Amino acid sequence: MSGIIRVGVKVMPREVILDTQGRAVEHLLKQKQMHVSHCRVGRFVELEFATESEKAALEQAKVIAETVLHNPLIETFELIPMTNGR
Amino acid sequence: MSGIIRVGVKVMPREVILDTQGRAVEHLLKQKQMHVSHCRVGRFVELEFATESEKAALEQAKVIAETVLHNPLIETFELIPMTNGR
Amino acid sequence: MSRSVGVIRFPGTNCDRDVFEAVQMAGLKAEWLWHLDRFEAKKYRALVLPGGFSFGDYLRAGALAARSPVMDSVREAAKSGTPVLGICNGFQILCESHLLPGALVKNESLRFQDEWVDLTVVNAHKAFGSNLKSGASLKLPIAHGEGRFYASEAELKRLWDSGQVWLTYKHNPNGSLQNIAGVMSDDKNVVALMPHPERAMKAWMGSEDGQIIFKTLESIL
Amino acid sequence: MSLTIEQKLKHYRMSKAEYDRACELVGHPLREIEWPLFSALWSEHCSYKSSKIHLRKFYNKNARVLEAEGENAGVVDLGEGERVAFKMESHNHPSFIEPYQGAATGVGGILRDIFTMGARPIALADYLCFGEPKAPRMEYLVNGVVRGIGGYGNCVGVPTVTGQTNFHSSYNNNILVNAMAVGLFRPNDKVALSKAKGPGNLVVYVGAKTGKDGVHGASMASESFDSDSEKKKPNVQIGDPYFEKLLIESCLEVIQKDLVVAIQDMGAAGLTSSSFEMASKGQVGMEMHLDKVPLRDSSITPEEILLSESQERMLMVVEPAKFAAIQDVFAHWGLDAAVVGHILPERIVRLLWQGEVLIEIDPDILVEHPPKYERAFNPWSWKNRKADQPVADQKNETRWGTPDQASRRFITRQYDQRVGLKTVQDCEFPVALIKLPDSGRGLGIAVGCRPEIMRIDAKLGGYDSIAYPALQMACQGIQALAITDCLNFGNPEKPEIMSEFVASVEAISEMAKALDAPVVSGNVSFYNETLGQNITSTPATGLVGLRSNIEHLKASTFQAEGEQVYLVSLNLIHLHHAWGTDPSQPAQWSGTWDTAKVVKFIEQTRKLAALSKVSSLRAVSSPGVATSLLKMSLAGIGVGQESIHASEKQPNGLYQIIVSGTDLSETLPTIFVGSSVSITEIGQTRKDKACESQKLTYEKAWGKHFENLA
Ligand SMILES: Nc1ncnc2c1ncn2[C@@H]1O[C@H](COP(=O)(O)OP(=O)(O)O)[C@@H](O)[C@H]1O
Ligand SMILES: [Mg+2]
Repeated sequence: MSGIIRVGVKVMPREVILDTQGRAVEHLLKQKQMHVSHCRVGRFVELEFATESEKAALEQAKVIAETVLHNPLIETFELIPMTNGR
Repeated sequence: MSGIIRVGVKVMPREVILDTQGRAVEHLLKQKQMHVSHCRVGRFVELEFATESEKAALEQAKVIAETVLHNPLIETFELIPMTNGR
Repeated sequence: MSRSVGVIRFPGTNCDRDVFEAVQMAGLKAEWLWHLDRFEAKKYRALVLPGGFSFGDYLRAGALAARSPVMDSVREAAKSGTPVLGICNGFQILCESHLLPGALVKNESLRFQDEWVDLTVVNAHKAFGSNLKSGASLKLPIAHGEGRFYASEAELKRLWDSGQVWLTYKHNPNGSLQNIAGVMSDDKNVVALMPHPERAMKAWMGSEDGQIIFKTLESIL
Repeated sequence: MSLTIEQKLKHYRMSKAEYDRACELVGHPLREIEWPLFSALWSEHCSYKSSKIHLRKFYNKNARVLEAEGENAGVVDLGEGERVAFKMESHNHPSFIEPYQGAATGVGGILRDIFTMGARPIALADYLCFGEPKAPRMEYLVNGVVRGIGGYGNCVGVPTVTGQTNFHSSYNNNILVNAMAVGLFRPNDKVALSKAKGPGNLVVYVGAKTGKDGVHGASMASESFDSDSEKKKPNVQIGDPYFEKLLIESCLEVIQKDLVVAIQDMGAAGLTSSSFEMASKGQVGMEMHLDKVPLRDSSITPEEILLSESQERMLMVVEPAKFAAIQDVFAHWGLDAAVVGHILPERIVRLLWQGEVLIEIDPDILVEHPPKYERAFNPWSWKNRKADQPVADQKNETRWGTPDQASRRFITRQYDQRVGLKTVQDCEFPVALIKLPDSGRGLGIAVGCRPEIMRIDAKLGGYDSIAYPALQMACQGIQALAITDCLNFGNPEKPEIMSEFVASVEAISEMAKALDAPVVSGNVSFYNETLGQNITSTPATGLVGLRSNIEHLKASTFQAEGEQVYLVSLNLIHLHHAWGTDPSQPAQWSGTWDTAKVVKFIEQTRKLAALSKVSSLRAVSSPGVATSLLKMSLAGIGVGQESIHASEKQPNGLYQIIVSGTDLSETLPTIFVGSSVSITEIGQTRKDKACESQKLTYEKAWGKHFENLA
């Protein structure tokens, strides 16, 4: 069986930048008496690589995240290895 | 100092047919010769609670995720404690 | 005094004034309802949830509006038999409120689409366009980014079998499953469509086919 | 660490002379906190220092004009109690950096200019210039800009009803994104102004909280791009159309309830420009406590608060007794209103931070006394003009193969064109037509400026940027009433650029006057220059016009078989190889410009449009008769391929129309009496199978250039 490695890429709005979605969700949650103090909304991308090497997968994921999945002017990203992903 | 606890909520589409964005990204990556075997695109919501108790925060996050952040017909969610902040 | 049609506005609803005007063009009285209001169902002949971008369409279109206080009253009204119409974002809100089956996800194009579409009436609704015949055609405009109707296969079959499919597209613009453009609830009190009938009330708008949707509310007193 | 004056001048993008002038006006060497104020308000973008002396020449008044220069937008009286506010603005630099947000915030900004006056925005138009499709990032830019305009306009609920899209290599590194907004005052609606009044009145901040968005943005927009701009990761401004929608409803409500004394949006240079301008215009002073400004980011400094370009914010002057009522309205819409200061009788703006006075300054110094530059320019001499005789020497090629002539459906389909229930003619039509709800009349909207003509001759292009859209309007029976502009030019410090600027401003003004359609608002965008390359000088224009009803409109495609089709050409200016189809041939023109003759032709065309025997009417567009015939055939009725080929032999007149109808042979000469025109019978309309395939080619042409945007 050939291996499959999953890597998650979490893309969030840069801290200094206005998060319009987060603002609207936070507002509604507060109105509904759900006690959050802050809320931010971003994206989560799951990438699957046909490889045995987690290192190789992470490297490729990094390139993809940097060049395709995130807009560096307004977003930051983080790689999340998903060993036990479903 | 009063505590702040962050909980991430990852929301993903249930089925391939619902994941138009995932398919589009996959297509784009293939075009760019970046070899992923599969790609899914979902959302990531970071919630911040003014509490000391991780348990309380997770419980509240669960309620919010269940009732607001995801639509069970088309999405699944997962809570991700974010102990070490962002 | 005849009852008015309640037009429900959420922050970000932007077809509210258009629907209000269309109801008036059809010779009926319209009245505003705000997202924080609770109301008595029997005061209204019918309720309409107009299109737009309630709460910015953030998260999922309609998701945040569906959790507004006014929706509790809409739910009660629907249960008591008041006809409820959702247009575009109103459709999304009704699905997110589980008052209608299915969900509306991003268009297959992943883009907003503004265009005229031809529709087929599959089953006429008992209040909105009640005198349309099955098989009749309508020309209405769409304007949405998340209008692709989705339901599980079993659910789709059930919708067809129980006569809950209201409208279908003749040429599928957005990837909707089985070309579905409009559906009804189990009890058929709640109905919704992605196209905008209020934008097709006069020949100069490009079509008058939207009139019938509102006009037939006259027969409800 | 303290910087030297030289370092500060560089950082704040001021010249030594400007610095000296500032010091002299304030009476002391500039203090730390004064630098950013002068930098922002004396920037080209805010002060119009290179253009002001020329903009004064604009024909800008007639009996219809209620507000022109000085306010956020021009206001024109349409009669019957209906008035419109409209304006056009550029967001070129931000859109090149981040196309989605740049374009979106451009739309948001121009909408605020409109509703801050109390007018409800009813229509948007966009004027876009992109580089060659294969230029680096171009597909990404096109995609992002179009999505951004749609994303904002659709959500905020204002239809985008017309626009123009151009492509040329001169925009490869500097695209143009200009947006126009039109707002309506119904018969009893009030016009709000930005003049602060009434010592003791409150200064109230409403809308989004202030963050570090676009700090120093105003000075950035006045600077040429350099290759360094990738590195300076700017704090991109993020637009929130949902928030803007709430702001529109609440602001219109407080204005119509007469709860505000003055109101102004926070645009470029944010709180600084709005507060100083409101005080200066009202000839009063203002005390403002910066620590009371609602903040999104607690680490923000007073300087950043002053310059922040966070979107969706407004500043109002309110009588204390009305503040509670104001709060109620904003609370209803889920927004906060915060008192940040009050009006002073003496003409001084005093800014405080935690009780400490940071600055006290006469607002006029910053608003009224920036330097004014008379940049060097040369008197205009016609360019690329050949022997003064009309010759038919250009084959009138069609250009389906270039992006210029590809269908714009990819763009327009992403715009909601109908929200508001007023759209009679949408983006499918050469000009937009909006139904005015109270009088039932039609409001026409068109944008203009053909960069191809600007590249041949900037004065000719200037005239044309008014004449051509006015002619397009005339074909729909619409009379042009008033004009806005967005003058996109390169570096004004270069005399050849400044000469083009002056020539086209003069031409626009002359044409405006001849049509009695004053220029009531506008915007100048200089320094559209990257690595020494300037863009095509592009004075984009926006016209509004009026039609007495919305009935009996002439189609812009052929409708019925068996009609005669004529070409009517004004014998005045002819173009030669203007469209670059044959790169070996220089683009030239011949003839003698005559404003009066052009105006007369436009008027006669409008008369023609009123005749019931005319069924289709269209102004010939770039690049000529054959292409226009093909466009008129898109509904399935054409003139036959032989007639199209024959039309390719027609000379390329600058102003030509194609008309179809019945019994026109004797009518046309009587309509165009006194004008020197050539009337040529092109053929007869008929069902044509070829129309179908041509339509497909037209629609598919876009995808050939933008593979991923089909
Ligand atoms: N960026 C745009 N936004 C909105 N409408 C546009 C845009 N670009 C072009 N259009 C519309 O598309 C139509 C076709 O444009 P164009 O190819 O320039 O044809 P024409 O030369 O006949 O004006 C125009 O009527 C215009 O209204
Ligand atoms: Mg055009």
